[in-house]
Amino acid sequence: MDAVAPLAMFVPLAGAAVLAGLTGIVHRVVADLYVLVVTIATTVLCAVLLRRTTDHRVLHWFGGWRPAHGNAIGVALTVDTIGAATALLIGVLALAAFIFSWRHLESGSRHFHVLMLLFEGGMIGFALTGDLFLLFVCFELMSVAAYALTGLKMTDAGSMQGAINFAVVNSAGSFALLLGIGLVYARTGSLNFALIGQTLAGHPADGTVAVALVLLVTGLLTKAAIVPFHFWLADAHAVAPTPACVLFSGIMVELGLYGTARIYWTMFSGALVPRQHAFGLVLLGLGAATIVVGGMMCFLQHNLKRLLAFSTISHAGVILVGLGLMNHDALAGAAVYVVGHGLIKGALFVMAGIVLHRTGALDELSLRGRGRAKRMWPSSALFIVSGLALAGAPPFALGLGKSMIDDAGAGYWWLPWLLAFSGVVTGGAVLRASGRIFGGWGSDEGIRYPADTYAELHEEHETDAAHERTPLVLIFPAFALLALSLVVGLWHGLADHVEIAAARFVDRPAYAAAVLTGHDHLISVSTKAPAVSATFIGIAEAAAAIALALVSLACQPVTARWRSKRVDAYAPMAVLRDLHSGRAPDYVAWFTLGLAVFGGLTYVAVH
Amino acid sequence: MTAAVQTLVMLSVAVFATVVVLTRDPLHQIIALTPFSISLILLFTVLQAPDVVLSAVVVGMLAWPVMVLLALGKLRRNEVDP
Amino acid sequence: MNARARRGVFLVGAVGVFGYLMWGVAGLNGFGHHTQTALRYANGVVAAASPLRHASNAVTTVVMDVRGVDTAGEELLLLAAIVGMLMVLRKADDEEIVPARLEAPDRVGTGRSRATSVVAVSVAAAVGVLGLYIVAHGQLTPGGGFQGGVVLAAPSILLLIGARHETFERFHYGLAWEIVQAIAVTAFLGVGVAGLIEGRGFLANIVGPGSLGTVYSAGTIALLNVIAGPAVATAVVLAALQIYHQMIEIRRER
Amino acid sequence: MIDHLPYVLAAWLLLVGLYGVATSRHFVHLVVSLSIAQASTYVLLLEVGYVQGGSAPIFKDVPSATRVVDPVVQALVLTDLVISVAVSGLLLAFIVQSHKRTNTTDPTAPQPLAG
Repeated sequence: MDAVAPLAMFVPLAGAAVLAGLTGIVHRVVADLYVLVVTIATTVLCAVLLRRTTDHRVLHWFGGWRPAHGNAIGVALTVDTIGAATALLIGVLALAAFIFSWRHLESGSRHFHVLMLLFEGGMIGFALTGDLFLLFVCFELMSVAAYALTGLKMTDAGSMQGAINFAVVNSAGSFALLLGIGLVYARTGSLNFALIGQTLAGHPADGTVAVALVLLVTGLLTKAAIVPFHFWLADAHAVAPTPACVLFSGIMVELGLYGTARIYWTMFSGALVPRQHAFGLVLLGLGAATIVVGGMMCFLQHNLKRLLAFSTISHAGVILVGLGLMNHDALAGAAVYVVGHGLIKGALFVMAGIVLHRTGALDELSLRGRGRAKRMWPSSALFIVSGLALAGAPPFALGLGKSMIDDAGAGYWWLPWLLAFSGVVTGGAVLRASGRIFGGWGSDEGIRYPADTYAELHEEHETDAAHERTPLVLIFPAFALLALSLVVGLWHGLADHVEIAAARFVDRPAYAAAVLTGHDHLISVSTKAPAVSATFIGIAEAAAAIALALVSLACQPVTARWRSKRVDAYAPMAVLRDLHSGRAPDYVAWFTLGLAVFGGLTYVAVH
Repeated sequence: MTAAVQTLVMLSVAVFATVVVLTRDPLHQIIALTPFSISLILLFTVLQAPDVVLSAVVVGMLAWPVMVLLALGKLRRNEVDP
Repeated sequence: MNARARRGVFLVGAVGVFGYLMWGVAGLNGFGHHTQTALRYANGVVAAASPLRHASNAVTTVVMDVRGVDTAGEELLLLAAIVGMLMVLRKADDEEIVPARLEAPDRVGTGRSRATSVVAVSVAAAVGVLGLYIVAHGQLTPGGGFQGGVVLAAPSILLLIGARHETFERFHYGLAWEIVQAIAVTAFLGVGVAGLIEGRGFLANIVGPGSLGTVYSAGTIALLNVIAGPAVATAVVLAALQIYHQMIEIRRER
Repeated sequence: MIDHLPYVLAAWLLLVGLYGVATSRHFVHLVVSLSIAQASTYVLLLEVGYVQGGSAPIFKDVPSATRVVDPVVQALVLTDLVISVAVSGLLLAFIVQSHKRTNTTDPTAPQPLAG
């Protein structure tokens, strides 16, 4: 029996349990070294696991409860290439976050490391599980650790608000998830993905199956911050400690989408075959709404972390579009996109943390020119490169993933435009902020909401004060993540590998056979080379993002003038911003409406 | 007979849950929570789940109210003694 | 959104969700009725519980053996929540700790007679023994580590909150509770790793099944119950005491 | 159809609980309402595992051939109960600290992060 998979999950978790007892006794330096060793060990285990999945799916039956007589009562870890790669991404981002946190956090660090390890282990378990209820337990484990991490700065009203909103909305999502599990269990008498998929396949989806699918996916899309379940994300990201944000935006949100793809392709794809396209359209619609809302809100923000948070929402929409296309080519694109986005977004949050470390503020407007005055040249260069990469500039991995989704969705003329919108607007927002902070361009006036000015008032709690130099351990993680994104993007033949992995991911009968009978059958598919035009599209998007940033820097006063006219051009955006009210009851009302709409659309799609 | 008892208990769970939610004052709400917890425990009993009953008793009637009451106490002290 | 708009949005959504859920449950078997498929997991567990594991309580067999990894996750989740609560409720830089005995001098050495204390301690001890009983018999009767753990925690909380403040301070400050919790959770995972070393899988039941119906039956099920008991008890004690400490002793610096 | 009425209870608990959250004017009320919504999950799971005429899944005095209710869902509910307490405890801690800085327990009060 292969021990690597459970170890990859339980090394960080056991590390956290041991550290919880040691943390009050040992010195901070010892604790840091210990955490570093545990994190590196975890990353290595994930890498070994990835290596092993190249020729078979790695299985582990907890307690040795293997399936017998066509019945699987045991709990399984079922690891394929995409699952192992996700776990490895978690490990890499966690490593970067830990290195960054050495110098960054002062207060509350005793508990911080324990929570980060629990968070990491919960996420890895989520990526590796082949069991529906273990998925739920890992979902909750990573949620509880994440709520606590968000509330690290407990003296700050904003932190508490962010943590409360995060916990309330995600709890509502977890109820949906568990109700869905109840329906699936009632129908199939199983909690194993493969066995459920085998039982559901062949019968057209009826009400129970459709409702179970919607409830499960709603729970996961809440974690993935898909409109209208997305409200918690910006509040939580704006206040969470920067190292936690690297993991939140870099991978936690994407895990919701990973889970959606996993449960769909292992459990429901057999039952939805004739209706697959229609259900895909529902997901495409949700993804499109998320891209637009996230992108617009991103561009309207002045708080750096909140700006990045909304950018994550927009990009989550792109990934959901990749899933909604319902074929393995698009899924491969989405997988590459997740890696590309996770690395870039991790780097960007690290950069925001550096700005905070140096200046004690995060508000773009009040920071105008401060980056130049402080001579933060390396940071400014990294910021601009990250902004371009976020827009989809080649040869970074995010642009590669985007072109793969574009190719796979060739049937929809509007798809490239939608994806380009996400990249141009979020990349443009990052470039605009860099221009203002590091170049001193633009004006320092703008339309301000409480969230914009929030940073100035409270953020100084995270670090001691404004510092004069950027320590190497702070900038190194950003540099490493960006470099890694470049390496992945330049990796010759990566697209082929991922397409094969994705084709195996969606191969439900082979998955079921591997789990239930132990006979693995890995298909290989012919892959096609990405179109040459992809490079030009990426360059065009990056150029558009630069143009958008420059125009918005130059035209700031114009926006103010628009407002004074009789027709208020800002009004629609003001409505959008007012909807993000920061109040948990509002968010739960939207959650309920969203669940009803998603359910109604699926009803139409399945009928 | 079984069906009648089950129906009665389920109805009481629904009613008491609604009462808890509609009781807006937190302290009154904690009091309203007791009949809800009891009816929920009865429901678990008639659904033949003794392990869940035991858990629900220790959680619903012990751990949970203690935590909520202590938190309410702290909120009150915050107000008295800012 | 104002209250009316919010209520409107919610109610529209709620009507939709209700209708949708009804569509979902309409396809289920009637309450209390099942297809053989739906019952196969239960039948598999029942077939395994008593003959294979010598555990008469099938639920505990699921919690601590067949799906033991869920319980490992649950102990870790509890750890995360407690660490989070300790962190969030810690003393802030602009707050001070006013030891409870200074805060409420009238409670120090109240005229509580020795007899009262003896009664209190004996009642607490009785509840504690009940908790131990529930922990130890989890594989036989309803109960187990979690339920027994909370019962175990109750007397500690009551004694500490009711006791003289000196006693409260002596037992609350310091890391003993946290260390015990960490040891218990680590031990739980340690049992899991032992199964891996045996080559039978994480959390495999590596101890012999014992004889059905005795305290020593069911192998690691009993062992894991005994480990989970203190893990849960310390978690509950830490949660309650930290809120109490926050309530009584922490206040804004003047 | 009458056989399906018990499932309505789960839907009702979920929606009543969420209604309480959506209309709440006090954070503690919000947390309590959230726990009511969570009760829907216990109820649904136990209902789908109930077997007409089945006894509790404990074989102390009964031969193991008797009809019993599903032990698996009961195990799932046990885990779910722990999760509920853990999340509530954490939420209460946030609420206590939030109240110190904002002097309000009203979730609909203006929030520092809005827009």
